Amino acid sequence: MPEIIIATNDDAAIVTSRGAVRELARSVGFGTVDQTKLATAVSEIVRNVVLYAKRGQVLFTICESNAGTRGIEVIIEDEGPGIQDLEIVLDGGYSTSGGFGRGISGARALVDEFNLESEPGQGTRVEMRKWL
Amino acid sequence: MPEIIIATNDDAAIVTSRGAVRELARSVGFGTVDQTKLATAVSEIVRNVVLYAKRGQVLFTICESNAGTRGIEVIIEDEGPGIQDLEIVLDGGYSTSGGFGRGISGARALVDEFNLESEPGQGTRVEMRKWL
Amino acid sequence: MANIPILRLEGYVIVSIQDDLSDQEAEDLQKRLLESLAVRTAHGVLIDVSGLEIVDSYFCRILRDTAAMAQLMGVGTCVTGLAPAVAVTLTELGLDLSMVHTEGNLDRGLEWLRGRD
Amino acid sequence: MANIPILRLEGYVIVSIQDDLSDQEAEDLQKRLLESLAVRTAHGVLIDVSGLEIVDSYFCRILRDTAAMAQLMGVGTCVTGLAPAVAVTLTELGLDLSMVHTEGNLDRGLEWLRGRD
Ligand SMILES: Nc1ncnc2c1ncn2[C@@H]1O[C@H](COP(=O)(O)OP(=O)(O)O)[C@@H](O)[C@H]1O
Ligand SMILES: Nc1ncnc2c1ncn2[C@@H]1O[C@H](COP(=O)(O)OP(=O)(O)O)[C@@H](O)[C@H]1O
Repeated sequence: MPEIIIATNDDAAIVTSRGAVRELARSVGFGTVDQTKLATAVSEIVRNVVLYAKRGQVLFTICESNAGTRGIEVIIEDEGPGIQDLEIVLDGGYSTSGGFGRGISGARALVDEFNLESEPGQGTRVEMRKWL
Repeated sequence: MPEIIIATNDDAAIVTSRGAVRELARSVGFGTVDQTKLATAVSEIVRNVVLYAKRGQVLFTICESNAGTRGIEVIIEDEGPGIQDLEIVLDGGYSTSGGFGRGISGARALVDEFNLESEPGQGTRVEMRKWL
Repeated sequence: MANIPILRLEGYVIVSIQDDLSDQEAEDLQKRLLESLAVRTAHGVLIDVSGLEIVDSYFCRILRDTAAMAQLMGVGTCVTGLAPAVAVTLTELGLDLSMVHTEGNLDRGLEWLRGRD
Repeated sequence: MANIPILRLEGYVIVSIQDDLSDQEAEDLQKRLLESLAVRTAHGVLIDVSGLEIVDSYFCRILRDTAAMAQLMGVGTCVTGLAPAVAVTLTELGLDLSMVHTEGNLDRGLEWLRGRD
């Protein structure tokens, strides 16, 4: 069961989401640098939802690895237009909005596990995990 | 017919009221000093409503004197406990809340016409006018 | 939205108020300002009110109290940029800010604080 | 509530960001900052971000663009107080702030700006 669920429909949801996950990371025991990394990754992916899919949601869960390490799982999903060129987007530097094209590739670099599923016309789902 | 009616039930209403009357005064042609004086007088009297009567309302009207001068009329009224010692309060320096006791006497000095009616147990009504 | 930022420059604490504050917001600011003095010693406090169009008896009291409390903590306060219309109004209101040092703008305020050290 | 104050000190424009801003708020601040440069000439811009815990690609771009636009208006920009965690994160994000001059705190930033005049 997720600790926190946030509807991501606007600008303000980006601020709320990154603030919430930062707090959660702090409470789980993450240091400042990892708190910042996770919160920044969330900021990038939630902004994509607001920008490209208009609405979606983000779920934060405290999780435990098989080895017993604690961590935070983030699931961000929308039912927007989906991503056409997944490979290119994952490589980074590609943007359809005049952005840096660093959102997805950057978020991927900031967490320990990153999973992106997207079906054109169906939506996008990003799963990220960071371990203590 | 008043230009503006504001319910004065909290802190925020003090800010809204003084901002609104300032704008109205500017639009009517009052200079900066008179805008500030009128807005400050309103701030004092509206704070009294919030502080001592909890709720009330303020009405701003653009008016014209018999001589044809334009001005602003402010009516601030509540159905709170009323004021016991009207004379003393009008003289200034008297406060039941540890304030400066300058709210009413000060507001009176800042406008051209000032009228205070108060009935213990019934409420308080302040009428102020400032002419161009 | 955002709290009013409390800046540190040359060991001075600087606050610039550029929007009309509610009583609660003014009180919160006062609290944060005094807390910031407790956390790290400062050589002085500078409160710039050049953006303020209205200072009523409540806010005037906040300014006076803040200066008085800072003084108890050994720190001088300078209020800068009081608008002429505000100064006139305070006088007619019968309010006295003379116990708080005032200067025309931030630069002058900082100069005054530097001169006291 | 309040807009973020834009201070003037020694002819420099100083902004201190101490709370997480939404994209819209960041854009508004950028706009007001650049407008303030147009209204009255300034010798430099100082943006203090020591209170910021997160700088993502959007805000990083705002910082870069602001510095670039100020430069076009003939005014240099210094960003101060970037938290270590933020600096590490920006690097891993693949974002480059090297075109903006950075200093550790407001005092150092002001010194740097003074040195350029
Ligand atoms: N949730 C999403 N729904 C649809 N398209 C998306 C979504 N997220 C990203 N994209 C597409 O992938 C591209 C790259 O995204 P990203 O790496 O975050 O860079 P940027 O947001 O700077 O463009 C975007 O320009 C957009 O076309
Ligand atoms: N609307 C009101 N209803 C009831 N009592 C009031 C009202 N306004 C003022 N008073 C009384 O009059 C006193 C003086 O008011 P004022 O001159 O504004 O000074 P202060 O608010 O600083 O006490 C108050 O302390 C309060 O007892």
